[in-house]
Amino acid sequence: MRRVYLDNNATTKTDERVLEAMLPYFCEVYGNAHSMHSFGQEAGRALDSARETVSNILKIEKSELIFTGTGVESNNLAIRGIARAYKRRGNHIITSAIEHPGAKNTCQDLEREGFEVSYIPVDKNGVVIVEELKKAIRKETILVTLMHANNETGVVQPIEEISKITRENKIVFHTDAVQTVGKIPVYPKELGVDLMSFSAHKFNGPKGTAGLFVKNGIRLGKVITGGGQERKIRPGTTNLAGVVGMAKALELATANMEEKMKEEEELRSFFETEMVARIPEIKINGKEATRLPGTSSISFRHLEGESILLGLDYKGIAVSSGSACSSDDLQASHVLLAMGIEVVDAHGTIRFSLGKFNTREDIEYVIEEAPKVIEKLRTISPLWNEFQLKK
Amino acid sequence: MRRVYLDNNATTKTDERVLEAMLPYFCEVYGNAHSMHSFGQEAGRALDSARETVSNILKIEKSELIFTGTGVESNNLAIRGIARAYKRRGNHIITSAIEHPGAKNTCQDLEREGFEVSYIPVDKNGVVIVEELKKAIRKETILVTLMHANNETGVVQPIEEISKITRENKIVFHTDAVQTVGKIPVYPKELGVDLMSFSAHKFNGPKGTAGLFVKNGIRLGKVITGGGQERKIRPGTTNLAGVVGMAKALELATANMEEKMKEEEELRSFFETEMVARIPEIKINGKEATRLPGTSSISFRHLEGESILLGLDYKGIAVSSGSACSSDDLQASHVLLAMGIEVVDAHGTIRFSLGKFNTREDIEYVIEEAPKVIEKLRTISPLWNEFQLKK
Amino acid sequence: MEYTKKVMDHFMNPRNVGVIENPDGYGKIGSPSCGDMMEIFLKIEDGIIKDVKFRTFGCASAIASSSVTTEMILNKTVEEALQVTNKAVVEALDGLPAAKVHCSVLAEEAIKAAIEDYLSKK
Ligand SMILES: Cc1ncc(COP(=O)(O)O)c(C=O)c1O
Ligand SMILES: Cc1ncc(COP(=O)(O)O)c(C=O)c1O
Ligand code: FES
Ligand code: FES
Repeated sequence: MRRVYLDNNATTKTDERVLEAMLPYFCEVYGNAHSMHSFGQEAGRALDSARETVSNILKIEKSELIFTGTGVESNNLAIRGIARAYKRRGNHIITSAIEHPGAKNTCQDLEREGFEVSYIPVDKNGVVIVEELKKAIRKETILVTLMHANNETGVVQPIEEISKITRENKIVFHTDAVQTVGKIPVYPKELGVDLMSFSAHKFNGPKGTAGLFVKNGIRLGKVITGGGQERKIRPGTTNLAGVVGMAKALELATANMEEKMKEEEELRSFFETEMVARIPEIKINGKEATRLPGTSSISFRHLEGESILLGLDYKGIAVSSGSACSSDDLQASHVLLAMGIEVVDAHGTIRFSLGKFNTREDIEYVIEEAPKVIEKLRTISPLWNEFQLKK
Repeated sequence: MRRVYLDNNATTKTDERVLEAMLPYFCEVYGNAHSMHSFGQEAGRALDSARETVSNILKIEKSELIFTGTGVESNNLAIRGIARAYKRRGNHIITSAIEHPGAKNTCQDLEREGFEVSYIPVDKNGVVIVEELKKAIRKETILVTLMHANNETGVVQPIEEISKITRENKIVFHTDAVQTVGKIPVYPKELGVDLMSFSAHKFNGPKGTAGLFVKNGIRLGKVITGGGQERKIRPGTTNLAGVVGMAKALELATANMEEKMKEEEELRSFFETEMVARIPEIKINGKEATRLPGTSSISFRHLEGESILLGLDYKGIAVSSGSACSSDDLQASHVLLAMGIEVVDAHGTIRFSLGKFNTREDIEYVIEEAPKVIEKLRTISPLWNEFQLKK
Repeated sequence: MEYTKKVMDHFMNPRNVGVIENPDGYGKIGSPSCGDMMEIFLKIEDGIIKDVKFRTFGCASAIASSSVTTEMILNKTVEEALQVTNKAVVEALDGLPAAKVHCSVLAEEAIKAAIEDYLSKK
């Protein structure tokens, strides 16, 4: 059976060339990058070179890049770090209603510590309402944290527009760019943000390595304390192979990026057009907004997401319902609900996320099989049958 | 030139067999272990199997093992996690004067948050003075955190004896076993501890993967908040290849462990005997205590550590002065000072740490070259010359 | 979270899907907004369940639970059917993940509701 991986927003296959770049850093150059001897120096040079590659691509200074272990950790470091460093100035944080759990739960945790958090709503396309954000600003506001693109819908947020506002109001601005770095051109200084999180495994790099851009001059409290690694901001022995892999992956992802984006967007467009033509009663979420080229969020009315996911999986097609992190809890997606999607429709929503290894044949297979899966499940669904009767 | 790596307490070479075990988890089994589809399930099974291997070897339950990114993170999670979860019960923490920066700085940070911390002294062999620890216990004491073996001297601490005391007093006990797991037999339940940190790259596993044992029933606050991974205690996408590598490394490290320990100890004994015979005015630190079989801390009187380190490095011999994390700062080691070693002697102390890839030829080379390096440096040293005159 | 072969079999090939016109007993449990809803139709003769059909909106384990439950009560007496617990449903499926046990409760409740409907009409 054909296997089609359409869950690239959850994680991606490590590119073979990335793995190859990593290999020397396990059994050959294995020193600790912070050791003084030649083994350490070799490691240190590799670390420095990876930092240079990533910084150059993101158009930032080497001193503005902190390597971390996961995107979630980067988000925590940014949000908790600013909360801690700036708490004397104020106790108010602004975020959105559609953040990834890494940012959302961190804000909620800070509420327990005495911070106040405003959760800015989104419009029906899943775009943060800038006017609402403006209104939420207080003199105690120390941080705005907003994702660059949403992981479930792929909808890109108006970061540049908002950074003008935060700059005017001297508020620190963090963006969670875990879903955009490596997929679309991202330059934190052009976005105008002060901090930016990203994670290697979302762009065909290894899992367990991520980064945080921290603009020079921004103070940052720590989440993890220890020795001197990563300018003491993120101590713990650096995962050198991982960092080297991240640099290589970013290099590959950003080469001919415009072209690859165009191809991916065409593939998605083909996919969505065919899905709409072949399956009744479906809706593409965030379609009117600017979206990542490879993400497609589709609500299949009168069905429940997990059953669709497993039905497709049975045919070898890997997709996700809601974000992978929350696949253990059974709530309808807070992102879709925030967009005003009905609870039932939110339950029946599937995310298809394309990656660089997907082919037209993959998509042709999916548009062949998905309609059958949906039809079969709908015959079981009392809601579908009720709906048919009402027609 | 021969290259001899004697800095295995800083980090180790990844075993080729460990790397081999990891390889499938980059480009083949690349799903997110928390995704529901078949790609995720394959990854989930690998994660589960790695957890089982590690748990079995440590003789703990699978549910008692949390995977983290670094040993420092494990220490932070243990210490901050207990501080947060038990702070209503009390605000007093007991630790020692010789902890790794990961634990030491975390305790100091908690002091800023209002916790009180007692730093228990050690005797001249670097062993924590149990009577002092007993005296430090108050009714507000919620946590004792103590390393299992010290990274600079290799001195093993009386954890079992102390766990009797913590149990009697109903105090949570965490041990930083980053230097012992994979080197000597370590079973947290036999040690009697409630939490235990360890890190893969110290036993020929990959960097960037570590673990924390958390005994069932122990509540733990979070350091990083986000999605549901690792029982919500350590969210962020799991570094699957890393975790698989850690399991394999632990398996290899614990096979025929007694035998390997004996060999390593013999090699060190040969090394120390020869060093003492060949170089005047040196002292082996912690020699009377139980030590890790491969660690040797030697003070070279009237010399400064960095110059020795670089002199040896010039001969291809990699060692460390103080812990690698602090090679950026120029303080004399707090560990050696705590043992009552004079500041000047502390400055002239070098850690030689053997690993499983070291051979007798390596050591023969070192005992040949080290005396020359030391002699040369001493002819430059005014302290040495003064000392010679005084004699 | 992984399902057993049995769950996947009942999910992919659900037994007794559909409706019975003019059923002797009918039960409907759950609500679409909670993400799950189940309908059970019974045909009962001389106190014996002669036919059973179901329709379910919900996750794989909800669909599998309803399917296996219909098999468990077919040709059983009403009293026997009332004895079917969610635990028995879970066992018949060779287990459900902890987070999914409530789906089997739904099946038990749907059967009970359908039988109560039958008894109340008698
Ligand atoms: C928007 C967003 N932020 C953060 C994360 C977390 O990154 P990581 O998986 O590296 O922890 C993810 C992915 O899971 C994401 O989609
Ligand atoms: C005793 C001790 N604890 C903690 C650590 C930190 O572990 P990691 O390097 O994985 O962060 C080390 C090593 O650096 C150590 O020796
Ligand atoms: S003389 Fe160089 S560090 Fe002090
Ligand atoms: S019916 Fe609610 S999760 Fe299965």
